[in-house]
Amino acid sequence: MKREKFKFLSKDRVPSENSRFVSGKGNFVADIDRPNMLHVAILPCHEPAAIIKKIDFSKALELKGVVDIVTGDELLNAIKPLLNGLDTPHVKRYPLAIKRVRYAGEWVCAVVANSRAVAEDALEKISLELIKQEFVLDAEEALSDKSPNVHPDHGSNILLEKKFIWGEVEKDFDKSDHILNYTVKWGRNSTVPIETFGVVAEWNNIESILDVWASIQMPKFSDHIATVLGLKGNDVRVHFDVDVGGSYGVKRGIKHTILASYISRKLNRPIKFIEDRLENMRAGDAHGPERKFNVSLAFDNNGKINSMKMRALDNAGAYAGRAPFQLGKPIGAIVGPYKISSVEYEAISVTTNKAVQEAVRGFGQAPTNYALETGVDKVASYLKVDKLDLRKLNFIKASEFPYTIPSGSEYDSGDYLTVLEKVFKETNYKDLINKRDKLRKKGIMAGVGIASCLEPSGGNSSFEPLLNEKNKTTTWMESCQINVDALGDIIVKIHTTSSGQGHETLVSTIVGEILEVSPEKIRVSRPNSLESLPGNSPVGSRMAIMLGGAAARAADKIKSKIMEIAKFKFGVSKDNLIYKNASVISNDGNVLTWQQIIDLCHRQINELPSGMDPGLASFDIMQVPTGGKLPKNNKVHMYPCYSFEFHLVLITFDPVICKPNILSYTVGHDCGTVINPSIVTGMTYGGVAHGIGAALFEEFVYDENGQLMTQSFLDYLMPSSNEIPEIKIVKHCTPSPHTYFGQKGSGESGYLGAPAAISSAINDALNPLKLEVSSLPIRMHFVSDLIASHENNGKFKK
Amino acid sequence: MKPAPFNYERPKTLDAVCDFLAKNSNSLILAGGQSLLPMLSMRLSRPSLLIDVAHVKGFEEIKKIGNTINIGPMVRQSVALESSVLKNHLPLLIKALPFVGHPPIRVRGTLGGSLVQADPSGEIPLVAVTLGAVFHIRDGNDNIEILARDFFLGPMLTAMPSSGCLYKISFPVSKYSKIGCGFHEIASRKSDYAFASTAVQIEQNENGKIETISLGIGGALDYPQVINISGYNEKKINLKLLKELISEALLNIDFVGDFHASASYRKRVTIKLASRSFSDALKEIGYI
Amino acid sequence: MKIEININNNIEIHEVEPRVTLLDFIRDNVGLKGTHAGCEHGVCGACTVLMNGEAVRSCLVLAVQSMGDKIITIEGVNSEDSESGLLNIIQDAFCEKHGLQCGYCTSGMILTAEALLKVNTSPTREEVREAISGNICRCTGYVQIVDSIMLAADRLSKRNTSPDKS
Amino acid sequence: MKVELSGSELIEVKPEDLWKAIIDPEVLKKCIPGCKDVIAVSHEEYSMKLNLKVGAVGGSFEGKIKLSNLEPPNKCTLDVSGSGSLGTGSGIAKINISKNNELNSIIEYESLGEVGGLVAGVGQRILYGVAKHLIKKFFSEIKNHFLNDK
Repeated sequence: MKREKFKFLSKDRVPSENSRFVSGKGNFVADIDRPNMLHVAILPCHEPAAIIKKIDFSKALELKGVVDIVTGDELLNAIKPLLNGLDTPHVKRYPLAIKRVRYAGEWVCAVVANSRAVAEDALEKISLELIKQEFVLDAEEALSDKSPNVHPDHGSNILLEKKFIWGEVEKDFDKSDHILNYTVKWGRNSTVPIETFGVVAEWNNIESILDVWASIQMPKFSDHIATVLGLKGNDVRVHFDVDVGGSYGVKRGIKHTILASYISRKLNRPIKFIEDRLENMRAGDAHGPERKFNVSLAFDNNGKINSMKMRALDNAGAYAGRAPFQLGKPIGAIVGPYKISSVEYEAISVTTNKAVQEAVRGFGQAPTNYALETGVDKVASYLKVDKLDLRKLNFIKASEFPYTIPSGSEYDSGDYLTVLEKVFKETNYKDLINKRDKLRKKGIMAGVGIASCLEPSGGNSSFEPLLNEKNKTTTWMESCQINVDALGDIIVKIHTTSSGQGHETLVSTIVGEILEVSPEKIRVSRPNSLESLPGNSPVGSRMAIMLGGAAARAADKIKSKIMEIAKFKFGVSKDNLIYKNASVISNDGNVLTWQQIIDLCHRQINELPSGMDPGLASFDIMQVPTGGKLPKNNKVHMYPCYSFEFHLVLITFDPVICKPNILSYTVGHDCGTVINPSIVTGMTYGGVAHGIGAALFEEFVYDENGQLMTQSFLDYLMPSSNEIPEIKIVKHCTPSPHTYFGQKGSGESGYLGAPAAISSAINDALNPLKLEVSSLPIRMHFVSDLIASHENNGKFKK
Repeated sequence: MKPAPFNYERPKTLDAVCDFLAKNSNSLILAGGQSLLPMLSMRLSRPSLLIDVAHVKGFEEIKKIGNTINIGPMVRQSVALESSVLKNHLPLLIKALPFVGHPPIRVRGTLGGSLVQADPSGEIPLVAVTLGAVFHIRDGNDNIEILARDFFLGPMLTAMPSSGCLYKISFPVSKYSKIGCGFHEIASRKSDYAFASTAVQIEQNENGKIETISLGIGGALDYPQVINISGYNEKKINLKLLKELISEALLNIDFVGDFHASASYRKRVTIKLASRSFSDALKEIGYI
Repeated sequence: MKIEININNNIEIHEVEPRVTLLDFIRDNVGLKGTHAGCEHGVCGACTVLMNGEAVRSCLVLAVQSMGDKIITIEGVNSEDSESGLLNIIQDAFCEKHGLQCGYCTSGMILTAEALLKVNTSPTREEVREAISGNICRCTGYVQIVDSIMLAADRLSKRNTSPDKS
Repeated sequence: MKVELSGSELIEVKPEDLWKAIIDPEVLKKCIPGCKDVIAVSHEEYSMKLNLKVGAVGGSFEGKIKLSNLEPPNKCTLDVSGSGSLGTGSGIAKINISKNNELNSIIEYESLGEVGGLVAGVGQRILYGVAKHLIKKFFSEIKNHFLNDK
């Protein structure tokens, strides 16, 4: 389809979800009350490592309103361990700690009571007898033989250690004029949605069915529940009509759901478990990557980067979670937007006595982008060339797509230089540099930051077989169903929850576009998992491509049927028919209206071609475009589409106070054809804000004793409206050849480049002092102390 | 995150408040609750009785009597911010109040609550210390007066008797013709707990002579303190000199550090912010 | 304790423990689920309601404290101020400018905007940012929220200056 | 969270008397802020109940004090550990009592404490200041104890 012909697509249309949220009518999991429902609160253990000798909850059980108390020992005999996707049979994880605790805050037992308040009263009456154990917090230390093993049966702290060599790395290093080594660290931060995770589980023992309402963003959720609880797949009914209060990856909640479901089955009563903020921060699925990169770049005098060696060491926390795979996805864009001919990549994931990491927006891509972009800045600084020019030199050119990178992924399309040109029309780079220099003359620290990076999109799971050879998965489908009812009204069914990405608007716009029916007239329904076709949820920036693609293909099937009917009715060939405004017009002037089509399909089977089924319905189960292959020679084609973003920032700060002031923020964004501009724009603003948080404020801080210092919003600081500037977004569209409308993903946009851009700007500001910061978040006092300890300090003090 | 159980009373007189305090050794006064409620919800605070003083007669009054401004403990921060009496006579307080929490916090938060809470980064305690406020406390049948600078002992620690109730805060009104003031603070995000805050008030007589200089610092220490700046009388006052004097005065003060902000950072920033506050104050009296 | 609170112009009489926050009272006793719990310690602003016309955090107020106060929640926000009977001008503006994504902070944002626009009919973008700075949104980066409130302010002032227009 | 504190206090009493006091459960009960009970389990081990209150913050703790490296009346090491509704706490304090003159002793302490759980996770900002204050209070109570004795 050509873009200019779009009726509804790419138009500024009000997302259909909005009205229920502005009127307080969202259906969040905490809003769901079931008759006879009980509530759960969790007892954490505050030791980073200990053997549980005894849990005495006799006094807690005596409390009025307390119904049951569940411990790990009970679960051990009743359920299977949670699945982790790796081949690490001795790293077992259950919803509650079994025999030992492995991080401060780990759940030890669950109190079930008539109200959450009473459950919390009971927590205070439980006593734990513990034998403290040695613990390890730092990832490098965890690698050492001398460190205690978080899982003694596993035999080491290594969950994953894999080295990939793609191309002639050593040769390219040898032939290069220069080699630069550096280390950067990405602090343990996350997306921290304002809604904590919550679940309501209700076992019906008459029908043997488990109903689950949960604020999830997780693939294969019901399969996981059934497997762990030993149920049949069709015993689990996950309700997708729950509104999720933000996720950006972290709303996995499998341990919460297994726990609540187990208790519900045991007591035969509905169980509600809504994490409070303390539970969420300590041990909910709240934490994201904590990563150290050692990188070597080999480059020539002219700035051409030839090769890269990257060692990424990730502190996964106490259990496998999704952390190891977050080292895998970045392989699909390991060289960013640059032509780097060979890469050595060593991915190491280790267990430590910290909370478990879960999936976070970008699934590891943002830290990798930060590591790579910091290096590009360093090369420019080393060669004393402009960092923008260096990027331009190394960019893959528009004419070179499709472009296969050393790790085997093929970039679909892009036009990076044009995006840059458009950005500079909005915010001129040279002007920004001049402005910076003027500010510096006034004694203000000022820096221009840039970052250019890719958003791999269309969510595939190819990193799983790449990192675990036992995993042979090559499909990661999404599906959609359409039914046109007897009144001619359209119902589209999608099979996933939504956490703000506007899936209902997405599919109604696309189905409306193809059937030429106003999207406002289309109702989108999110049935439960038993009424759904297979899907993999909105992970990996995939819904525009995959759900949008499935919706388009299902709508095409409706249209094809209509054309078949018209062909039969008018007795002409398809070439003589045009579908227009939900009617079919033949070239000799006959018109088959929508109402007539509906009558034929629903009431007059005798008028349909023989053998054609009545009704007007379709479904589509779509495979990821370009997917379907297993890795070969340690190479894999990861995701189908690659969105591009370019960030340009000017930051100033006082040399003593060092509070960053973002004076200018412009993002160029190319995610192909945009389905709904206000949704995409909003997600990009949000992603930038989220990236600013990661760069400057947000971190789950552990002290040397393994205690989490940031258990509340008093210490885990997320940017407010005062910290986020007026961001300018410049749009460009390079359609993807692999998708229905040329769309690419945009759910991770902004977040993937903002941390690198902010760091780049602060380092540019520090550059005249020959100082640099190489870990996130960049706290004010760190920069100030750095400047103060610098010998040139005096001349900058005002 | 639900509070542990407690009882609740809302007395209408100070006597009744004191009665409840005397009868229940584990009671707490609820004066707005913007700091107390989170502590209750996290179960950091576990009173058996909460005495809500929102309805005590006179507790919401702001009155100027002679050379004193008397403020009731239940005066809401948002009300104080709009008070013409305070705007005219306590401009430093007016400059500090916008830094207290966010607008919805100030709607409920009170001056008395903030003072007794004694958060080390509290803006209102800092102003009280800087301006020499006096706290009037009833303990049983005794009326006690405590000078602000003697009241604060440590983070959230005060000289408040365990059964005492703050019923009035009095601020002296300047007897000089002109006052200039400045308030600056820095936090990670605006409205977070301050890493450092500084309050300055300068009084000038009708002849243009500077009579008093008061500097208070908060956020960077365990409790707000007045910093004695001496040695300015002999010379003409200028910012450079003041900065030197501040640095000197801060030499032996123990600054607090944590992962948000190091002690050395807090110290440097305190000096910088104090200079800014002085600059504002001196500009206001037309001195610079 | 038996308490009476005026919520959205209805007198709600319920038996509650003193420890119940206004937030939990609204959600659990009254059954209005549009007010959301985000942090329950007064930082995120998701639970914002109007109390006597001013924005307050319902997690920082006990239900027993609110006896005698007039509370408006998101469900009651359009009762006085809606032309269509469905959404008021601010709610409409949030829809139109897409000042939300997941919708979780939205009730609090709208009530904060209500309180702002009552006292400042033509705020600058900076004033809007300051007013909503106590409401954390993780989705939007605030830009479209500020756009929404600016649009609402514009429409409200136009409506107020031309009473004939209906 | 680690809390490191050290200092010294001049107490107007002979080292022998000071020594007796600081290992006397009754004196400890009186002088440890918020202490409700100290029971000697053995010569070198006490169990302790605290009801600590810092401003509006308060909670109950149960814990143990172990004495080691005893060199009466000069040296000992206190090993304190406990847990309660606010979290966990433990610490080691090395105590050194020396004679200042015939009537006065100097008590020096070097302590390293660890605070964990809720109070560390939401109150790290003020922990150090509070700990300092509590130690100060302990010694002022010890001083009061001897004053009252006189």
